[in-house]
Amino acid sequence: MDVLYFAWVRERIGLPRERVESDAATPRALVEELRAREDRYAAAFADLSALRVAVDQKLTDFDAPLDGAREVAFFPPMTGG
Amino acid sequence: MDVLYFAWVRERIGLPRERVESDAATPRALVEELRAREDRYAAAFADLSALRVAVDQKLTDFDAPLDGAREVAFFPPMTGG
Amino acid sequence: MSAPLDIRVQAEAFDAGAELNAFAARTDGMGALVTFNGIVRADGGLTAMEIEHYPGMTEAALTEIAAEAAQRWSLGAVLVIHRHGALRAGETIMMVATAAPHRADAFAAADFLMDFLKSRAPFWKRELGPDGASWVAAKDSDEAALGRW
Amino acid sequence: MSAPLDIRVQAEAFDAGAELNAFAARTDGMGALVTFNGIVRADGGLTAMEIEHYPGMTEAALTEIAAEAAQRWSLGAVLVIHRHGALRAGETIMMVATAAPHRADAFAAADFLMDFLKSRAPFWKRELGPDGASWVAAKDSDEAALGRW
Repeated sequence: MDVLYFAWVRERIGLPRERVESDAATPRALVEELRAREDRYAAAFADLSALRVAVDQKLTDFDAPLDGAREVAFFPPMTGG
Repeated sequence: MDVLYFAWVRERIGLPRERVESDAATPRALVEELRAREDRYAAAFADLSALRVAVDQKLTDFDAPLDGAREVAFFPPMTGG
Repeated sequence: MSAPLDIRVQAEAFDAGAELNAFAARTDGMGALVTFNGIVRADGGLTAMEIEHYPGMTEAALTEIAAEAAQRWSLGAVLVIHRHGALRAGETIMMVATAAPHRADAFAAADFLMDFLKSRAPFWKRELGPDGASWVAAKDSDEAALGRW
Repeated sequence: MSAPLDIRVQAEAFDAGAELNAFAARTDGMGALVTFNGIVRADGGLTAMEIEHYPGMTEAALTEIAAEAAQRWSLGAVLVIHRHGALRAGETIMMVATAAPHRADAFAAADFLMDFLKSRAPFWKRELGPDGASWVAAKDSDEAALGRW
């Protein structure tokens, strides 16, 4: 699947998007896999309460099913307007 | 004092403003004097609950003191905006 | 904060877009800007409108309402333009604009201005339709709206 | 009523006044028109702003929010324009406009749009000031505002 990062999550991880091969069942499980990779992921995902997640461009929660998802995005709370 | 009429009050009475010599203590008393004059006044002032009054360009009520007032205006509820 | 109040009562048509841009330019530094525009509705065969007002009292009432808004909320500026005389369907009757550092203040102040302007500023509308002219009746809901504040 | 929704996400600056006039012209017959304009504030030495967004999801989220507003209130039309990229102090970030037969609907819908746009549309602001750049933190009050609806 494609994993996207925005705002300071993008900055901490150091890239805006990457291809990830994963069988993670939920965004939370995907985060655990990413955290285990490198310090920069651990730093970006240190506090999930400070983050939001979208699956296939729909805002959802960290325990939503990832079954068949093509695109998962992690980002801080939004500040539009 | 000057007595002003607006909207359908003006139309029923047939003039926008007139000079009235009166010692009426309140707008209500002034209305009684005007009503006694002619049918057109009686028609315009038939239902005071449908009317509003301003004394010296300040919205007030029919029992407010008229002491020293230079200008009294009668009109229907306002419909601006 | 003593917000500048710009109050205009006029027969002439005005360009609402140009007024919005001018208002935004002179309230530089305010993050939130709300406008309300009242337009002559074209429904029910309405072809035109005439607005009567009470010269002198109108300006005083609008200024008082705007000053009250500026006291209740933290505003950078307030604009009120209201026309009188003859208007055609589709023409802009009036415009209110509020500028504030925070959007909640700008929204509340504009909403408040409209509620009070509607029932406390001396304007009277007469509609001209296919069956002739008739004075617009005040709505109970407009009077009731004042109770919100 | 199925109100037309005009949703635009763009890097280019836009003329808020011209948009207001164009919106008013195409919602002929609606008596009430409310706009909100968000402007880059010039306070705290802020000199510029950068807005990041999530292409694709942004448009979908804004359309969903606007459609929800059009379902809750009787509206004639909804306009949302939101910029991304680099903006200078004083520039217009975004604009919302609602047209309705009645002013209460136009006000409520614009207020609703702003609350949801603020916390549910994928935009992130970064402010550039004298001490460098920093991401704008979401306010608890913005999340809490959603509870009003």
